[in-house]
Amino acid sequence: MTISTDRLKAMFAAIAVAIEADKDRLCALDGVIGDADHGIAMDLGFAAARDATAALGDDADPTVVFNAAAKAFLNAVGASCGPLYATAFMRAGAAVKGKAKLEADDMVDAFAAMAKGIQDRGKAEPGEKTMIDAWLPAAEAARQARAAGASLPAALAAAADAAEQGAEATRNFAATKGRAARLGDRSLGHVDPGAASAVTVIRSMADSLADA
Amino acid sequence: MTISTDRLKAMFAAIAVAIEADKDRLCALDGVIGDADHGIAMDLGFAAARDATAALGDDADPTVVFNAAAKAFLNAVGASCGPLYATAFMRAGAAVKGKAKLEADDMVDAFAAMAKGIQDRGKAEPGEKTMIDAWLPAAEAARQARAAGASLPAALAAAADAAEQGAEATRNFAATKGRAARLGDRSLGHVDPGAASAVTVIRSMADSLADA
Amino acid sequence: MQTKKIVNDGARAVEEMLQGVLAAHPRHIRAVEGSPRSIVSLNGPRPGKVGLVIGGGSGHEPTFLGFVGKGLADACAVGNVFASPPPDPIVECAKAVDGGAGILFAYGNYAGDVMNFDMAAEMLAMEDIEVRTVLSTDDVASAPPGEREKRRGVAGNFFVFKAGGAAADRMLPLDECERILRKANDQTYTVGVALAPCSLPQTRRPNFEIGPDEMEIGMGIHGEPGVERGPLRTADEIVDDIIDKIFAEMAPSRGDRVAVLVNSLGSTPLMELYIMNRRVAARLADRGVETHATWVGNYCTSLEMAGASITLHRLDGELQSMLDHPCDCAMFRAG
Amino acid sequence: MQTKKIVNDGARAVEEMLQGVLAAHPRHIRAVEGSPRSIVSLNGPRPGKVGLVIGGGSGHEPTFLGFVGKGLADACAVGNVFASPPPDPIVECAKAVDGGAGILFAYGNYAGDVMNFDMAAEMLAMEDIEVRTVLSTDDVASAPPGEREKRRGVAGNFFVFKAGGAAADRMLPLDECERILRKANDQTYTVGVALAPCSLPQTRRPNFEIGPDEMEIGMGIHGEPGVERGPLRTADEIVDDIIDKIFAEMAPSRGDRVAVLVNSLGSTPLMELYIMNRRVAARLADRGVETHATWVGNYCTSLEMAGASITLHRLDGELQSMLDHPCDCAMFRAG
Ligand SMILES: Nc1ncnc2c1ncn2[C@@H]1O[C@H](COP(=O)(O)OP(=O)(O)O)[C@@H](O)[C@H]1O
Ligand SMILES: Nc1ncnc2c1ncn2[C@@H]1O[C@H](COP(=O)(O)OP(=O)(O)O)[C@@H](O)[C@H]1O
Ligand SMILES: [Mg+2]
Ligand SMILES: [Mg+2]
Ligand SMILES: [Mg+2]
Ligand SMILES: [Mg+2]
Repeated sequence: MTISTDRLKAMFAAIAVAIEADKDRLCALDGVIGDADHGIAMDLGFAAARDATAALGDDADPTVVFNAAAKAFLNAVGASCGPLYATAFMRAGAAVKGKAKLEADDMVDAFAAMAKGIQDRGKAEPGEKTMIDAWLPAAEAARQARAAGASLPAALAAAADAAEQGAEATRNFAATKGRAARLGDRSLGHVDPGAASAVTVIRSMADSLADA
Repeated sequence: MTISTDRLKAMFAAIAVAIEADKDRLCALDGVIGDADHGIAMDLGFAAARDATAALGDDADPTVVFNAAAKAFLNAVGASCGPLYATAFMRAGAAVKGKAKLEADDMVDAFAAMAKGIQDRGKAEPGEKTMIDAWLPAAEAARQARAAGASLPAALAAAADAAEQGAEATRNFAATKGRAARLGDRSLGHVDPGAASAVTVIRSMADSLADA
Repeated sequence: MQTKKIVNDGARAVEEMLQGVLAAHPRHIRAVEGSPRSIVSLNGPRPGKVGLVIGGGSGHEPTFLGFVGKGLADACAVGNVFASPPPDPIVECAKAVDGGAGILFAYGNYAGDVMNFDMAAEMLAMEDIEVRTVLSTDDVASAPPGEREKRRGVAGNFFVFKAGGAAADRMLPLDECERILRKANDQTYTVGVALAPCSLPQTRRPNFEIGPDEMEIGMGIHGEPGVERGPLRTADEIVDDIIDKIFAEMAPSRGDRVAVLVNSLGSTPLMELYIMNRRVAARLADRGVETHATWVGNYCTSLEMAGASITLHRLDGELQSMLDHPCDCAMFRAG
Repeated sequence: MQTKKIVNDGARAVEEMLQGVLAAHPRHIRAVEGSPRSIVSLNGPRPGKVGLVIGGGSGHEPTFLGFVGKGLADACAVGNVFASPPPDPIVECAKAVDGGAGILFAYGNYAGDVMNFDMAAEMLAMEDIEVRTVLSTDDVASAPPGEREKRRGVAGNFFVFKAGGAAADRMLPLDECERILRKANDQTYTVGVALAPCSLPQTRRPNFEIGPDEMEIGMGIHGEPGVERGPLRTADEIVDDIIDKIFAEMAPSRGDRVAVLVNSLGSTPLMELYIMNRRVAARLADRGVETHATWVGNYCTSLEMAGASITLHRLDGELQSMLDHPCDCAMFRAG
């Protein structure tokens, strides 16, 4: 089954619902090692992405959908996650440029481009306790599963599982750089909020495309 | 028994001890209808009066003692109770001017002068929920008791009892003027802090002079 | 449990604060020699000028001492926390700034302040220094309209002192200064709300109780009870309630001009004050009232109390020119 | 239970605040047409002048938008509470104040701000507007001395922006402005302590937990954890700890000159700040360091967080002249 513009819009709507439900937990996680606003930012961003994509006409192709999501997310949010997710969506759009609908491989490519976009924008390395620790393993898991012949739903489910493990692993990282650097051991034991929200995003993408 | 300068100094010391012990309660009472500082002000004031009178030489007569207390209290406190008690002590000093020691009648006169001084300075009428509601009945009770032949200790004990009743009665006054005027019925049921502290002052005066 | 404060010894908080104030503002103010609670402007007082002496309890900073400076108050007598200064430092202030044209006392209407300033005025009279007194009485909630003279002075002090300071700085005679101060006070209306208590540095205990969802309308700047207590409402509802109370009395006409002060009682942040000001501006515009100037921030606080007050100050040409007159104080500059 | 705030809809708090700000300060600032989050100085920008654009999350008022005005920042991009503004309003700020001499971005060093301002710079480069960026990194507690470039920008922004604004107002070229800003940042050291949390208007829940007797040293202005948590100490002990940390790095010599900022994070009142300043002044005097100027108050807040920070800014002749250069902003005036 191919993914139409409608499916993509529905996917953004599904992420928005999942993130809204997760908002308080994400703020609480961010309260421990950051500034307690991550749930708010993600909620604002995905609500804006949902509204902007929902407003698109039927003639919008997937690239247009991703770009609309990028722009809306960015302008609604700013913060750290704004440029990161905006870049993710723009890269996804660029990865599938010219296609009217997405096949399974296109979607996996788009997914990989998202992870790559987040890394390019934020320049974080794995192990620095950021959303990268969820997104990179997720993209890799999707690619491997697909290479091993998995369906798109199975590949995305594998991605979500990998994201979950990656996010969980951020507990063990003592932040050594940037914002939480001086925290030292006090940052141990806490999941990175951006990694936690990445799991929610990826899981809801997988669920939304589970019958694709 | 006549009251020497030493007895007067001891009386100020006794008031300071009693007020210090009462400080928190007075702040709490003031917190309900005022600004929560009455215990602090009274404590500061009587500690200063004690220190200033204690520092006086043996040649100081009662008027000098009262004046020293007045000045010290006033400069340590300001607030409402500063001018009120300072005026009380100055008037007490004036009432016994020229005497080296105080007889029972002198002390009752001084006591009445204190009440009068407070009223002159503050211009409060009975029933306005101020320390006047304790001081006026106290002065009147001392005068009547003395006129009926009571000893100074008995007269001061009667004054303290009257002050207590007067203070208690302030519960029933809805403040109709000034600071608490708009409180209306909400001021009902609460004892005025200045009336409450007057009871402590007068009771400790009576106790301190109980064997005089 | 005690509340948290950055202090050393609560009993010495005012002394230590004053030392920190003098260290921070050596180009604006000094203490009178031998009278550390008498703070005097370095640049304001001069021969032939009326001396404006303000004062009151501590804990309201920048009121009162922050308003000492050229074009505003010449001196400030500093009391203990929430307590009027005694007469002595008031007298020292007056003597230090006496330019031979008389002294004007201006302060908020509280029993304690009245008694202490009156005693100081009596002492000065004995030294042939003429003193006039103007009490600020802007707190609409503290007494009914018919008894304006019984009202407390709160954040509106700002406009009253500002007018008096300008008049004195223009070398107007004592009568004129007094008249202008009284007029400024007559045209000043404040209502405040409190959300959470402060605590005195000496006790470090909340100075009143208030429920987790409650607010108090009309509470005084020392935590004195207000007119009513009710559930916490939205910013617009709070502003509407305040503005309704003020309009009911001030009865502004279309074309009237006002200055606005949206004041934090301490811990209410600028974000909330500006959200309030949005509604204030809307209400004034609706009523056809022109806003000449607006101040928003911590002007008359109650230590760290949560809450805010709104003051409207109606201007005629004279009051406007007093308001626009420049001043340069330790903690405030304008014009 | 939610914390108490005077707001309408938490999600609209920044919009409504901005409306209130614009209503209060119509002689100082305006919003760019069609870009309400881009606040521009009415009097600063002019042809041939470098445009200084600052910005960051809301909730730190008067930082950032209060520092827009003649002699200081030309424009400010306003983010959500504790969130960098997106690139669009930053771009609009730059375009609105572009005088043909280039644009300087100055803001605190946070991942989110860096990404958004960098995207904006890329977008402006495409329109041939030259942009330089200086990050403020004054928060001593946020990274070790060897990694100064990783530190957060906190209250010391004040001195960094002030220097840059003065340089630009004097019509210095972009290179010079950038150099002076960097120098100002290099000479700025801040350490803060937090006693009680703030809460975001959207959640109205305390944004961190702290025990009733605890304080946190080095906490960030968004409640990011600091270097250590310990029992609340006296004002002098707190100041000593902060000054020791700053001196250890700044290593001031006898005869050095500094400017001082004692800043409230929100609800800590002036009384406590001045008590702190008393000790700051004593420590500087002990060390033989001359204090050129002192600011005390709410300059870089964290909504209603309780706590304070101390910033020392070391001056040479050039930085002193930048600091003394007059400025006239919506929420700040000097010189
Ligand atoms: N450079 C970066 N690269 C990848 N992720 C990052 C980077 N910086 C921050 N993040 C992610 O952003 C999350 C915080 O996002 P958010 O709370 O929305 O923004 P802010 O930190 O601006 O408040 C962090 O938990 C982390 O996962
Ligand atoms: N005019 C007055 N006459 C008599 N007593 C007064 C007057 N005004 C105030 N008081 C007394 O002073 C008390 C408050 O004193 P205190 O708390 O020390 O001063 P302040 O009101 O300045 O905080 C009141 O409870 C009342 O009894
Ligand atoms: Mg965050
Ligand atoms: Mg009191
Ligand atoms: Mg008092
Ligand atoms: Mg943030």
